[in-house]
Amino acid sequence: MRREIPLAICLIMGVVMTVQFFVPHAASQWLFDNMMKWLIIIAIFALMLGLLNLIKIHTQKVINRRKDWPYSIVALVGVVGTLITGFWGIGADSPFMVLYNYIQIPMQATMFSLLAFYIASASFRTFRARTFEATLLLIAAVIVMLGRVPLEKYLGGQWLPDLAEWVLDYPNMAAERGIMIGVGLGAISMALKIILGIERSWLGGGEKG
Amino acid sequence: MHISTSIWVWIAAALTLCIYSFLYKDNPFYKFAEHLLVGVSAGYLLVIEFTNNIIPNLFTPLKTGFTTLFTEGRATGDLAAIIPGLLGVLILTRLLPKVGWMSRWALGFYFGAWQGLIITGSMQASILAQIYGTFIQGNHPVFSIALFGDMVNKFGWGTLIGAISGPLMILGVIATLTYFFFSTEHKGLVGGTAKIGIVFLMVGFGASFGYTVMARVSLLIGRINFLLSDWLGIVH
Amino acid sequence: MNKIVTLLAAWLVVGAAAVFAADAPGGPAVVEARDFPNDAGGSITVSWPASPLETGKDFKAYEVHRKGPGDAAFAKVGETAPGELTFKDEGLQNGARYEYAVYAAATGQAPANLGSARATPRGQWYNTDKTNVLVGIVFVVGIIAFFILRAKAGATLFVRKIAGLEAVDEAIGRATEMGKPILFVSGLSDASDISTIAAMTILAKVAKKTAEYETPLIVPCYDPIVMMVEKEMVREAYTEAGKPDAFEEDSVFFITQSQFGYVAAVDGIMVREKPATNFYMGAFFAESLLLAETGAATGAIQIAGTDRVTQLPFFITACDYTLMGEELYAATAYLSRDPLFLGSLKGQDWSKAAIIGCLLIGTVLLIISVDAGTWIATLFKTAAEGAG
Amino acid sequence: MNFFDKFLKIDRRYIFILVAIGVVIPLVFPLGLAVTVSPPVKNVYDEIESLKPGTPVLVSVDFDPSTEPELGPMTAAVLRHCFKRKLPVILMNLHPGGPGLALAISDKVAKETGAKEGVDYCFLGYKAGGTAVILSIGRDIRLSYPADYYNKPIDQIPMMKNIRSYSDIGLVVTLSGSTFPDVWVAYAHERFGAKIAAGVTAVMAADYYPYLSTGQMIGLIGGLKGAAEYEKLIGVPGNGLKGMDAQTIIHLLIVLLIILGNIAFLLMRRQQRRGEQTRPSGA
Repeated sequence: MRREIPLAICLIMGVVMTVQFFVPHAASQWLFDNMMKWLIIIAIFALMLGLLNLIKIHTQKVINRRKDWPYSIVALVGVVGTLITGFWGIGADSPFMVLYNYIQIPMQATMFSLLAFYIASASFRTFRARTFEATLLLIAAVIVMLGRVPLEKYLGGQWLPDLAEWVLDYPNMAAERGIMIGVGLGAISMALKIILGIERSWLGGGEKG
Repeated sequence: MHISTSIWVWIAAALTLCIYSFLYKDNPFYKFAEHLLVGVSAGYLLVIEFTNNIIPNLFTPLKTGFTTLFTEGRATGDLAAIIPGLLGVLILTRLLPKVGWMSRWALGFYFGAWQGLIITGSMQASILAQIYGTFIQGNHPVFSIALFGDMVNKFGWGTLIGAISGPLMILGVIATLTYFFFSTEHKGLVGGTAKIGIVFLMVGFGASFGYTVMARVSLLIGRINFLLSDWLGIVH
Repeated sequence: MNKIVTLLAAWLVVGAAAVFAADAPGGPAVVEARDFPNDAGGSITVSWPASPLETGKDFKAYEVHRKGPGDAAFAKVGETAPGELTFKDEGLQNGARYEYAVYAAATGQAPANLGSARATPRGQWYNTDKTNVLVGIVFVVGIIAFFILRAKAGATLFVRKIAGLEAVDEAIGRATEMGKPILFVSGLSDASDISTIAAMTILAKVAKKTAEYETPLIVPCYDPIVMMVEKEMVREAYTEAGKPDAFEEDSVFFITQSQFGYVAAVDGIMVREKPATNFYMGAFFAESLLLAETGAATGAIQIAGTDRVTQLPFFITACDYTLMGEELYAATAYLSRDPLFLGSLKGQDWSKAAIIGCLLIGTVLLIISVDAGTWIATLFKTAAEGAG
Repeated sequence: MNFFDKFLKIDRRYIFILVAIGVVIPLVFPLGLAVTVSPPVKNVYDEIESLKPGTPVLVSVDFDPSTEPELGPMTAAVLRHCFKRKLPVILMNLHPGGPGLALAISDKVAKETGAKEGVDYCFLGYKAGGTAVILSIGRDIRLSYPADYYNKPIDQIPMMKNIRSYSDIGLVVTLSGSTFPDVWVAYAHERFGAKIAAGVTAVMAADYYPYLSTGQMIGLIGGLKGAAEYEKLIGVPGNGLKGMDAQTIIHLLIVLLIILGNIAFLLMRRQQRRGEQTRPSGA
């Protein structure tokens, strides 16, 4: 009961959604459109669990005065405050959107922009001509970097941007396609094993039994 | 332009600097910003999902569905919203240790449906489309004998590249695929081809790395512009 | 196998016939109206022969008029430019009969009637545009199933060395010696993403080892469903290892589903807890380098695995070991050596061999004739719309 | 630890400082590094130069904040050029995320150039429908836009008096981070013969080159680099040139770091090898 029923549901849904793909009929479209909504709804219920987990962990930190507990208060105020302002209203000028625009967006964008620093430090630290392969990687990276900025005047014309574009369009694209085809096969194989109940770790148990 | 007088711009600027302080080292300012961001973003998402999905796709159809059922005695498609509603409740059983296993029914539905979508989607987008793209680029075959003829007749960089790029693309895809053979030892023909595959992979990774720098620097420019112009008003 | 060959042959013949039959230039001989194929119904395509008026200076447009059930007279539903000899009429009622009349309109002249035709829109039960997807799935699934069955029957199967997975034991051992925790990030996508599932299966194996050694494990989650599943999985691993008491409920926890909020927190965990080993498995996006560079700065051994082509370069450069693309999916088979999984891996390899075969055939055909090569390529062309 | 070893293990925070300086300096003091103008950008400029003063230009801001860093600067540059040439500008959006950006950019450029709302430019706002909106402008712009963004009837806007369809418009400029340029070409150009120029992100630019060779587009501005080129053509440095300065510096900085790192690495390896050779065997 505890394992067989979920496995059976999984099998049925997997087959149904595979077949659905090939059926253009209105009934099939109805199923597809609704399925997309349903899957999101299931995920949102899980999100509530996630939020409860977040709140629980930080509350425990505060109660037990664990290391860095004052910051847990910040997280709790953040989550509860956003929820309260959110159920108040989410119009364009609502407190909720102000929080979003002036707290969440700037911090997210700043985290994202840290990449400019990290991409520089990673290039310095790791692009070393240790082996033949590493050297290829390094040279391709340097060519494309130089080809992307306007240096035609200093580096003798258009050849560098052209070369950079060619490297991106051919060798790079070939490698990407090769990876993607392999990934597609791996994904189909994994999905098949899940539908057939061979891979059942999503049940939460070990892989067998 | 002058320094900003908006309290919110000041808050945004202060939080921006808090995050940047992590570049020096972990510190209380970063910890504060980090925890605030986690809390606010988690709450934001639930609110948005609730208003954009739960209300229109669960509550509203349930309400109209049951209203028509009870007032007109007619079952409509809206009642199908019972399905995700029940599955959602099953997910919540995880909170109760005794019946927590029932959440697996909902998970079976969720994982099963996605596997069906993944099988068809992967075949279409990751396999067939990539094979097609290997042969046809921008509505033209990637290579032809005619291009080699051009190369012989008017030898030069342009015609050489034009002729060899296509075959190189096909070779690259085949060699990369060969690298991913798992059930044979990489020796002999397979081993040699796989080595060529590694060459393509490394050139591809390097190129892709170099290509991304510009987008990342753009983000930094965006943030610095915010600090210098919106907040401090130094530049305009 | 014979069936597959027959199916493939049939598919090639049908495909060839379709390619050569389609697109006769200049439109049909008379006005035609047909149900639009491969849809849920509700639309009809009207096509007509080119009018001699079209080349004239005064030509305005082709006009399509329609009379549906209950309509007293024809009414104009659309017009097309010169040379455009088809029109798709949408929003119709399935099963109802519609009549169409086409006119060529030119200034200063009465519109010339080109003729009329009738049709009834219907929904279809099979989309013929997706036959290549069907054949592909039948083929790949067939091969994989075949090798799984063979493995079940006891065939021995070989798997080549994968460096990133060889290192898993060593990495866990190192953490144990140092008395430091292991961090496992299972990607920034949700459970609908197959790479996330691959990551979860790897976590199951890693958790079993950390349970044996009683090495602390930190699993911050981006997706709540993933958290639900992984919590059970890790608990189970500890029970199986005979150490259910060593399992800490809070070692698997949810952070936030915001990309950079999540990364901010995980970066914080890295610099504060200083894990000896970081695993990054699953789907990653722009944040990959934010994780990997921070991890490298803390001196952790880093093992990454992703199927996201755009993020592989960052893991390859900043991590000690990286599982590339399909290697991520091979990990479960590799770590468990379960014959069924190894069998499916063998099936994937044969599928790859078949695809390489297709690429070679296509190349040969392209050399012989551009038309033949292009034709074989179009067999792999997929309908523009996404799933569904 | 010798010098090379120390250099190779340099604290990464020094690199962070270099990156920060490399971005801040050009933003505060534009360096004006040489930018070579590419033909597709020059074509857009030439087309606008060739329009008679008073010929309206339709500028469709079809992007949202996610691509603003790349597309914002070129939008500003094109507007500036039109205002300078006294070409009335009709601003509109096919992307729902566009109106706020279009307003902010046009306000700023208008303030700097002295252009007046309603006389030198007007803002029609967002209309849903994409293709349908483009087609309707082929008949009469009033079909989709009976009134402007502020709900003022079109006929009461002085500059709109004689503008009905594409035949009254000298050029359509679409700025987009998605596939709107395709739709503009397919309908406004193919059906109604409108001249189309597009501004797109750097990644997308290559996809649109075919339209240039067939003449379906008269020109193309790609990414921040394209914006920088356009700013150079009109002689007013803006965020494009400044941004491109910063980009060039960071790219060169990274390449330099890689080269220095490798020189140090190779020299160190050579030293180590020599050390191994001179050491007595068995040690």
